[in-house]
Amino acid sequence: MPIAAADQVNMYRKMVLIRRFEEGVAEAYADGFIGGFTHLYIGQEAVATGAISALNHDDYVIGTYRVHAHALCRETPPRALMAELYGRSTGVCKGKGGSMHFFDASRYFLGGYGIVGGNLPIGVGAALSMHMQQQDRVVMNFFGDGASNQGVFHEALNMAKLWNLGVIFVCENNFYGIGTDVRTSSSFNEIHKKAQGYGIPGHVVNGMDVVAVREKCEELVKFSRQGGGPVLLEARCYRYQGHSMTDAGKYRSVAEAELWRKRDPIPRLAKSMLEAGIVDRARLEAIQQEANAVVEEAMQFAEASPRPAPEALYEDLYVEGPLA
Amino acid sequence: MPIAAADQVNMYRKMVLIRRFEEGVAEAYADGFIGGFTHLYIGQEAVATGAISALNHDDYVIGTYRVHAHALCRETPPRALMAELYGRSTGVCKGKGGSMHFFDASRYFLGGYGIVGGNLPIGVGAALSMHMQQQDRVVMNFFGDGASNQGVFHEALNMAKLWNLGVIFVCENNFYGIGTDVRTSSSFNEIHKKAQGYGIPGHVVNGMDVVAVREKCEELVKFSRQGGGPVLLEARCYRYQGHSMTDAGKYRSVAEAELWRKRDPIPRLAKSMLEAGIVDRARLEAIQQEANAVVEEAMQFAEASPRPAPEALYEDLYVEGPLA
Amino acid sequence: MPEIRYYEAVQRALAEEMARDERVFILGEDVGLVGGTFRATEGLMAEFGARRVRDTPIAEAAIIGVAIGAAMTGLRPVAELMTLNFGIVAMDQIINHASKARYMFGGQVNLPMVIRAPAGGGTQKGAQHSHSIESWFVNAPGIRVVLPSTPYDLKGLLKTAIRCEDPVLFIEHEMLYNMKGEVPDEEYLLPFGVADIKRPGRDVTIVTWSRMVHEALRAAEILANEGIEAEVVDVRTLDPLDRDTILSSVLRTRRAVIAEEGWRKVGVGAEISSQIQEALFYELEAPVQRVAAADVPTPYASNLEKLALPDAQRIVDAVLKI
Amino acid sequence: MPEIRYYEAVQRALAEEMARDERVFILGEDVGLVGGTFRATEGLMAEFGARRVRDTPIAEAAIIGVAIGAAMTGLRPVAELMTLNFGIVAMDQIINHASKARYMFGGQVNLPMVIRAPAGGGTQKGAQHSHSIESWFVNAPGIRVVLPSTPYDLKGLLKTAIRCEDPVLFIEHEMLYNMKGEVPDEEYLLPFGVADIKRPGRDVTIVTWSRMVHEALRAAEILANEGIEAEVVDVRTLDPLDRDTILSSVLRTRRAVIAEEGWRKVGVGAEISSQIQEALFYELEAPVQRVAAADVPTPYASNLEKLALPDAQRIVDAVLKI
Ligand SMILES: Cc1ncc(C[n+]2csc(CCOP(=O)(O)OP(=O)(O)O)c2C)c(N)n1
Ligand SMILES: Cc1ncc(C[n+]2csc(CCOP(=O)(O)OP(=O)(O)O)c2C)c(N)n1
Ligand SMILES: [Mg+2]
Ligand SMILES: [Mg+2]
Repeated sequence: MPIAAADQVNMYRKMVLIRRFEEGVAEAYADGFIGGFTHLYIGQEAVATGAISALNHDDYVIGTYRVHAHALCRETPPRALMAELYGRSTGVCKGKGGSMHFFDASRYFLGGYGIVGGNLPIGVGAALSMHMQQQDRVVMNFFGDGASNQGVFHEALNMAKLWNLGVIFVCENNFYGIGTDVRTSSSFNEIHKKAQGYGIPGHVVNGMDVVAVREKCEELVKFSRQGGGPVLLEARCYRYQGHSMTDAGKYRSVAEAELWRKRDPIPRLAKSMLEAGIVDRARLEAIQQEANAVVEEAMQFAEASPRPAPEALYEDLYVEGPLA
Repeated sequence: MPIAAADQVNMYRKMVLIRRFEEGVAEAYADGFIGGFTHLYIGQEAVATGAISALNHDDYVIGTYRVHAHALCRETPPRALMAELYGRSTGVCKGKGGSMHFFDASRYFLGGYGIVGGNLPIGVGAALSMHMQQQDRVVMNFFGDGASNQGVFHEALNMAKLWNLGVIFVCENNFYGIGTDVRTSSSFNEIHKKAQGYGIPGHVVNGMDVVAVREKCEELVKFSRQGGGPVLLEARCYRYQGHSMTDAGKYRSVAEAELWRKRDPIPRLAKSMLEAGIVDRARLEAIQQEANAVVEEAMQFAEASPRPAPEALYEDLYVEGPLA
Repeated sequence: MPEIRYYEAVQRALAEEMARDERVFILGEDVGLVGGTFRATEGLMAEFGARRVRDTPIAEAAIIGVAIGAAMTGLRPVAELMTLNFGIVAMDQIINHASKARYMFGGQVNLPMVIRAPAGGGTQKGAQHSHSIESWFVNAPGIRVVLPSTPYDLKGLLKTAIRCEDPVLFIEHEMLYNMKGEVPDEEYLLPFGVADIKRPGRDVTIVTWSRMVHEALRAAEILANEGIEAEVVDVRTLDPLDRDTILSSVLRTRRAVIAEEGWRKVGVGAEISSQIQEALFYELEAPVQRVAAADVPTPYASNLEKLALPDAQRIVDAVLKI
Repeated sequence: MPEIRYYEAVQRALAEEMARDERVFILGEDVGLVGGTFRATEGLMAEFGARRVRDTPIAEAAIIGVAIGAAMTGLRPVAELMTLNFGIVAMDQIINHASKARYMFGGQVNLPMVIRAPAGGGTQKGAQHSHSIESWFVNAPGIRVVLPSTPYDLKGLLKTAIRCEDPVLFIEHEMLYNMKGEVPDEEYLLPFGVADIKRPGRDVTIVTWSRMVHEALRAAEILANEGIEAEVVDVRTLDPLDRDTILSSVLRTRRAVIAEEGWRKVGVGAEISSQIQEALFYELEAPVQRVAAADVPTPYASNLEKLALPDAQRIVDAVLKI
């Protein structure tokens, strides 16, 4: 069924926040507040926003090293995420994880993982856990086009289907694994069709259209939640920036990038909401201002936050207390 | 085209030799001459025999830990294989490999590997090597039904297709991975169909009919050799014995085993050759006697052979001589 | 006390913990219908059902990954690697995921999971199937490493492992499964990080674990005949390591030999030797000796394998050197 | 002598060897079009074509397996792991296949293959991307392990690695890629198993490799100001290890410190420390010290990462202890 006006506005707000957040991250990275590998989601906002908004708050989400958006969609406070990126003790992982390793137990976000494909079987395990505990909570398991060539992708899909688990595999197909075009990495590059080899229904959606993603995901989540087993959704999208802050992305043509920018999910939704009379320009502007303010505040909070205390170095490795 | 009479006789001779060789191995194992993990091929003879006989002598063969038959099909002297199993210096690998690790460089047999799926990318590498050296020699890459669930299977098929390499993936589908029925291990248990997910042609053949296997493989080898790229053949067969010498195989019903024994590839070929007047009973009997004698001699040779000298412990690890 | 076999101790520990805690479940290759290649899970599927004793495909990376996900979300998986050799295929999930999750996520999540893995050589299983690679897992922080040498230790330590909130690699030696030993019927747990002095002695300390404990005890017998009283310290867990018991023993004997089945080069023995010498350099009467496997892949031929792996005689020789 | 950067030394060595030997080829993720994440293969696809500089899918196990098969059948692959962290996914192919093939097949086949792998921490890459795990590969026999610390060493050792008939794990430190150093235009090769004394000294021996060589040299500077002359021994290859140079240096200085970036527990430092003490127990004036990373996953926060990783000051402190 169609997406309610209020939900559309919320998705718009979320996408604007993600974009602004990532822009803030880029600035802070340039200013040396953020280090390491930092992967931006700009251009792909519609995928995480549309997909995760189709879940219940206690369904699980698990992703890759490109997970700023996913944590924001799970409602982790932007300041806790920005502080994590700044490596501060107020960060969502106390500054120990960094950009690639967000995690928010209280919001059922099972984390970001830096090893391509590494999160896939872990997400399947969470689904097995729900199944064994007779709960109908599903797991949304994100991965990239390049990840579909990893062996563990094959193993995870096979097990999810074998045990008929509630996993929604969402492929963020931005057509590149760093500089490698999906056509040169995958013998079979229509990724949704790879699901067939496991007897898993495969779907494809325009990942630049948040409403389409949301509608498709509501359908798939319902299917999985009701015992239909795993499904795979290929969301076709594009990352505007390089693979990470240290990648200029020269391997992609300007023409290609231009083409995709024309399909930008944010103006697209703005336009349709305006036409439908759901919002007016002032409202959109207010949403942008709100996002700017939130991110601004998050950056100030992060910068003002203390670095982890030296003692933290040896904390959190093992659970304390007697073992027997 | 139909298989020439002489070739049929040769295949019959090979299958009888394999069967007798494996029976000899079982006896020697019981007598304590052979140790470790030893996997017999009894019941599956038609697969290796039919498939490998479709190759040129300088095509490559690579397999799993169940490779006695494959080495015999490559014409490695039975005595060198038996001596390897006895752990003697006259063994094909000087006694260092054992049952799971036969290897015969001089006969383009790239070895047996004990890690399920481990041989698959190595076989693909050999095919890449032939491709880069502009040779039309193909690689026959054997694996089991259970192996098709390993991640590296997925990676190997993808790369073979991506680079359009001459690999014939032969799945020896005996329906069990040790005690695990293929239906409980594979969400998609028609293994030849798994090839589709990579754009690789998948075929299936009755692995109990050596002539059928041979015909199908001649077709597939021709296809790959002429640049058609990788192909996958699922040969359905059955192992009569337990998974290894230490497995009683209780997980399979007597009825199931009986059913398959009725399809035994050796009497089947005997019958058709007799009917076609290719051989008479005396000839068949002579072939059996010949196999018995060869295996008997191999066992005597092995038992009489010396164990590796103590110095051998540190030999063969690294290539000797100056490195620069 | 009644005697049971090492593999039966595994069965009992698993059965007791599964009966005690609904959240405990088993997954692995042939753990259900077959009951485990070494009979360690025999009868459990019949007792607890296929829901809690899950046969899996041959996909170790996914087996471990699935266990991680289940452990993060309220269950207590006991994943069996058919043997540790196949855990190498899952190395990334074990070391880069299970061992790191709690720390890199700032302590937000516990991973109460056990990875059971038969391991070791000695029966001609050849180069790819004879690993004793505990050193890799001890090197990487974040996972407990346990190597019981007797049915008694196994049962008590496995129960502790299942109740542990951290990931535990529980390595069982393939040659010990049929060994018999006394195990009380009453429940008991054994703590991690507490070594067991399997034989007291005043002249030299032999630090060891897993199957080598028995070779060390044999060596001690031989040495006793020559009037040398060797103390055999079975550390039982390598992470945590009972440094105090090791050091206080060596402080008494002033001589130490470390015996392990794994390769010598960068084996755990190197670590223990270094720790002893760093702490007791001025008290030692002689350099700490290491007895370990030859630095070659394990050969198949029985005579070569015997040469490759350490044994009682080699331990005796090392002791006599100092 | 002209100066070039560490990553340029990789390019040059590869280009020279590919020009010299048709059988040498490169495969890996983004090695072609992109020219390598660290620019190490830049320009090579343009020079040698896509046939010999092959971009692969993200499938490390297959990358290594394919290299093995190619090496067995007449080619000399140089496989790049985008970083060593991802080699953990391929651990089985590296350790249980590449390292074992020649031995278990009775010497019938050589594996002339090189696995190039950027590694190490120090730039906030976090827990999963900061590994220095050379210890695992040194533990397992059958693969050479090389860790160059300068552009000069890198070029000479990489050329040797490519000509080597055995598998070689060639670990390049990510923080060194932009380092400049003198490299002659004329061709030269450097032998494996020959340490380089980067700074002579009579008071203490610092044994080290890769990035830590530079921290050790900095430490030596600081110590010099206090009148302590430290000898910095860059072993350059851990398999083979130049035991003679290490021992003869320590025999002169009678004091030794081992500095490595990897975790302390069961690090390579433990092995070298044990070897020194076994050989020179009676000559040593003090216990051998180890300087290594804290035994925790590498934290992201810059201040914690700095605490976790060893540096010049920590080396100085260790030296002053003895
Ligand atoms: C196993 C592994 N190999 C290589 C890498 C290095 N790497 C990080 S991201 C990436 C590309 C992944 O592409 P894709 O799956 O399409 O995700 P995207 O970055 O496009 O979102 C690579 C190769 C890694 N992190 N893990
Ligand atoms: C990676 C790995 N996991 C587990 C094993 C243990 N194992 C040896 S053979 C086998 C079953 C393989 O079944 P299949 O591929 O069907 O081959 P088959 O034995 O039936 O010929 C298993 C699980 C192994 N050798 N390697
Ligand atoms: Mg991508
Ligand atoms: Mg099978």
